[in-house]
Amino acid sequence: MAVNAFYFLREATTSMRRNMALTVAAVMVTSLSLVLLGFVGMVVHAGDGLATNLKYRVDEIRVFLKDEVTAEERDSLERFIKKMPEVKSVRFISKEEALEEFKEMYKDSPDIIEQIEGNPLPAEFKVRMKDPKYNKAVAQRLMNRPEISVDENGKKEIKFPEDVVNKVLKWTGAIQKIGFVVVVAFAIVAVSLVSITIRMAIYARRNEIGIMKLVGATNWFIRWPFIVEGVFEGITGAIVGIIVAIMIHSWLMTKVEAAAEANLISTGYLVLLSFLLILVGMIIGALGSNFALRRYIEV
Amino acid sequence: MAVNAFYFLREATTSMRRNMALTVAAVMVTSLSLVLLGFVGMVVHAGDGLATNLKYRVDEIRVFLKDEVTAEERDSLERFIKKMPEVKSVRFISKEEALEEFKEMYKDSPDIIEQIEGNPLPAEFKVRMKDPKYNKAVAQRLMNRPEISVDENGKKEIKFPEDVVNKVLKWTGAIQKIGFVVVVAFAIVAVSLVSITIRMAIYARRNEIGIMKLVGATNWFIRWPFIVEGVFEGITGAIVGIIVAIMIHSWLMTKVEAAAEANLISTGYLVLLSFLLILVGMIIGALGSNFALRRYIEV
Amino acid sequence: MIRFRRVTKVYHGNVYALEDVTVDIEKKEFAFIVGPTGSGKSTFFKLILKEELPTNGEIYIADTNLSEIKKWKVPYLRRKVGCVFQDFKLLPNKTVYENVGYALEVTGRPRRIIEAYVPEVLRLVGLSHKLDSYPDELSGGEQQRVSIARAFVNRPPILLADEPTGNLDPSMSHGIVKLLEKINNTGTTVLMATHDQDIVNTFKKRVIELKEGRVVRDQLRGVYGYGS
Amino acid sequence: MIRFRRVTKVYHGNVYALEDVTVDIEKKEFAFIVGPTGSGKSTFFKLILKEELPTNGEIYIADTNLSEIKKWKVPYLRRKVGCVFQDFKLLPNKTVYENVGYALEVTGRPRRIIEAYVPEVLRLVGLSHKLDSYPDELSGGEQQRVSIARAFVNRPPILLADEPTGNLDPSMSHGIVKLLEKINNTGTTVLMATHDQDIVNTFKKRVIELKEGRVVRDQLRGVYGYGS
Ligand SMILES: Nc1ncnc2c1ncn2[C@@H]1O[C@H](COP(=O)(O)OP(=O)(O)OP(=O)(O)O)[C@@H](O)[C@H]1O
Ligand SMILES: Nc1ncnc2c1ncn2[C@@H]1O[C@H](COP(=O)(O)OP(=O)(O)OP(=O)(O)O)[C@@H](O)[C@H]1O
Ligand SMILES: [Mg+2]
Ligand SMILES: [Mg+2]
Repeated sequence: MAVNAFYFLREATTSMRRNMALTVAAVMVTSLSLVLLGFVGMVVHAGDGLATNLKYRVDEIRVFLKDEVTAEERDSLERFIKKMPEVKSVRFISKEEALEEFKEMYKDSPDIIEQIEGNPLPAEFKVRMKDPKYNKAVAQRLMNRPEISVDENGKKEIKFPEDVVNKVLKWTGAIQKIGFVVVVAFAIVAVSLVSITIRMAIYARRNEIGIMKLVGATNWFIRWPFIVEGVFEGITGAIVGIIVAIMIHSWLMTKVEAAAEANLISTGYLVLLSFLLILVGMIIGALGSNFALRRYIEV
Repeated sequence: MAVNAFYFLREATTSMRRNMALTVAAVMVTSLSLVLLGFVGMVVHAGDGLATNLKYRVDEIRVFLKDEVTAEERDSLERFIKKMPEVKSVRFISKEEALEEFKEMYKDSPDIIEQIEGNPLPAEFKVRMKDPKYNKAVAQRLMNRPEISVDENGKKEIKFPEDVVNKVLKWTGAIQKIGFVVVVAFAIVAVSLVSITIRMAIYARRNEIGIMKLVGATNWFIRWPFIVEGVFEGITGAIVGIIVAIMIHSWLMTKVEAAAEANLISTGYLVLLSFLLILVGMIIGALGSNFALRRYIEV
Repeated sequence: MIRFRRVTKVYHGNVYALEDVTVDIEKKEFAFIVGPTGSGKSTFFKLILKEELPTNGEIYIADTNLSEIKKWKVPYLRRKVGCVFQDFKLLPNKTVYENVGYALEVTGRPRRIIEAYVPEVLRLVGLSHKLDSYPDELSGGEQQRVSIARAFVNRPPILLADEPTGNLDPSMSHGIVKLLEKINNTGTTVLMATHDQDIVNTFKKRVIELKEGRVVRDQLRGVYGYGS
Repeated sequence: MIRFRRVTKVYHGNVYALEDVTVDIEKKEFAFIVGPTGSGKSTFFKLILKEELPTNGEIYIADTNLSEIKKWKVPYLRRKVGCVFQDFKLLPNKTVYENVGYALEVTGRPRRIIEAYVPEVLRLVGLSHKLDSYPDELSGGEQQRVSIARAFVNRPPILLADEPTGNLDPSMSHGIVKLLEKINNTGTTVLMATHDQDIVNTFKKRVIELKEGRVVRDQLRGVYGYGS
């Protein structure tokens, strides 16, 4: 078997050298597919980061307090909220802090700030949920707490995340769905492209395969060099693909990240992606050639 | 020649029938490439629509008027603005309308509206430019008009589009750039994939081509059936690609459009894209086969 | 060694390549298969290699019924039956040396055996100077001799040769058949299809004549045709 | 019709396939090219077809210097020179009918001419019943006859035949050479490379003998070898 392993390697390399055009074509197709795959992977990951970023802001409801609430009442409410299993954290914002925030927010519109006399803003709890889906339930349970202020219509003043954010979230949700579909589609594209390439390579050598069989070669003896070749081409394709993907990443993503003012793709993720691509390349190569060989190797 | 045209067609169809596997592979690759191309085309077009949508809102500066400005002064300023070649339209908003708008905008925050006494909001001109890049220049030319109100620091009150919008615009700009790069990349990918496929198909038949030449066939006589085959495969690939693209479109884009609450891709654009894809498919097929043949057809 | 029992081979439902052929070839025998073109000689060999399956009848190689050999065992059958193909069947991407070596390589022989056997057998057929040529750089006769070398580098117990001298000049042909005779003397069963009158008449071996797929003559020490 | 002037062909810088060959073949002549395997017969034909270029010397076909023929005109040269290739060179994806028809089709002949000529020429070589077979469904001899049919369906002024009887039985071989003789009588120049002693000795035509790439004999009404 040791002899054979050596033989298969030698066989694969000579075959690749002598069919240079086919080898280059197969590597190109593999790397193209993997660049696409890697690229989509990056975009989905970046979109994911963006979505988490936004989600971070929508799992929070704001509970406004009556001005007359005492410190004890406030603490009791805070404890009551913190006890709920759905709640991740509670942050108290006093009337003064609220005013500061308001002024900060409207610092470009002095006319609005000028209109404010005293401090009309209420104190509030910013209550962050473990998941946005708990927003409603938690608010429900707060409805009968007397500490919470009431608007003109007698409704408790509890504010949900704003509509705009919701809309953006819908968007990123859709993008993520598309991203997933695209990743699956590209994986299929990549595998079928490589298997087409290898199938054509084998088709081009179908006569040779027939001769090998007549000389007494077993099916596996014929298959192995092709599989080695496929795996090698897959790995080479993956390496080329990774280099191109990283180049695209550093050129484009930095631009996007500058615009988005966030670091969307970490180096760690890139390394992971690279390993994944090499693995996928190997598997594609091996499966592709084995699958393709089935058609032409029947005794 | 009429005899020949018929011969080439017959030759191409028999060749395709007899090399079914290769034909199917070539058509698959073509349609995959064109689906990708069409998909990217759609995304870029949709992104473009989104960007125009946003741009629509950022080519507008707001010019606030002193409360004491008379109707004549106002009209004179309006005429002055309208005369500028960079300006597309001017809309006047009276103090009353401004208050209405403000109330509408903050209808969810009654505390803010309550704080307002009388009508602190100034009248304004909303000046829309032919292009956002003129914003600064037009504002500059308005700086010495006495009708325009002045803030505490003595600066004329002319407001530019808001930062947030600017940021979004940066984003869409980046996306469009990426989109362009991706379209070009995919066009290259598509052409090279098809030419690889056809080159492999020809490689598989290189012996045949050699024999044809020895029997006295001219290069063009050998080339034509392959070109017909390439064009046919290109067109078939395009049609398959269009069907898939439309399916993807109707499945995914409707979701996105529902989320974005806008109709981003018109039917007209889809028809245009289809014709484009068929044309591209034909050109890819013809160029691909002709290019590939060059290597194996030397006397 | 090789037994055909009422073997019929029909291609495409209407081309009778072999019809009701019953033949026994003993171990260590040397037989010529003759017959006009299209009479089924190559088909006879293809059936022995299990390249084609008989439409009817049974074939036994060394007492094994071919129709009972499992698919995965077919390669091992073929290693026992060296064959010189009429159209040579050389691997176009391998050199002469590699083409011959391949027949050893498939049996898993170690490198040093290959390095010893291959040049030796190529010397026997007179191609020592073409080791590194590719098939399309050889003359017709040279390709034929590579095919011969490959068929017996493996020392198979059975050697089939389908018109192995069709592209060779008379003196080279005589040399090759003498070589086959020598191989036969070491205990190998040799079957040779041929059109070459001189050879058949000179070597006086068993002659099996086919005509339109039927055995019309089976004669020890025969000559090419009745008329000649 | 065919003139070689001190032609040398060297492959790979060291294989001398032809060396200093000077030969004149007149219009309407019939000549056998003989010589041991590897002596340069096929190379001689390849040079006439401009499939290979001579390393040295000049070749004239019908008073045209081959080295002066423009690339795009080479196909028109080849239509004037029908060739039976030693390895047949049939198109594997075309039937027998299409393979022969192809040689007419490349010259732009209308369909009805093709439909009249092809069956006629296939009848001449005795393959009327195999019109729709593919090459790999034919016996060696049948493939060879398809190659012969294709070479002269076009009625070329020159016909080259590279061992056209190598896979044929003696009676079929005689028939084919008689056919070549008939074609020759209609005014076609015929060159035939062969190893077949019987044929050469029977037909008594001009014999050009090559040995290691050199012309060692050029004899009217010759026989196969000096010794025979
Ligand atoms: N794969 C096939 N499909 C259909 N017919 C075939 C096939 N192979 C051979 N034949 C036919 O079977 C007959 C016998 O063919 P075979 O090759 O056995 O002849 P042969 O004796 O070897 O002839 P030759 O001396 O010309 O090589 C021929 O008529 C041939 O056309
Ligand atoms: N393409 C090539 N590259 C290198 N050497 C070649 C090539 N073609 C032929 N040769 C060599 O040139 C010599 C003459 O070959 P050629 O085919 O002309 O011989 P031939 O007379 O036709 O022989 P045969 O009777 O065996 O067909 C041989 O030694 C052969 O190996
Ligand atoms: Mg045969
Ligand atoms: Mg030759």
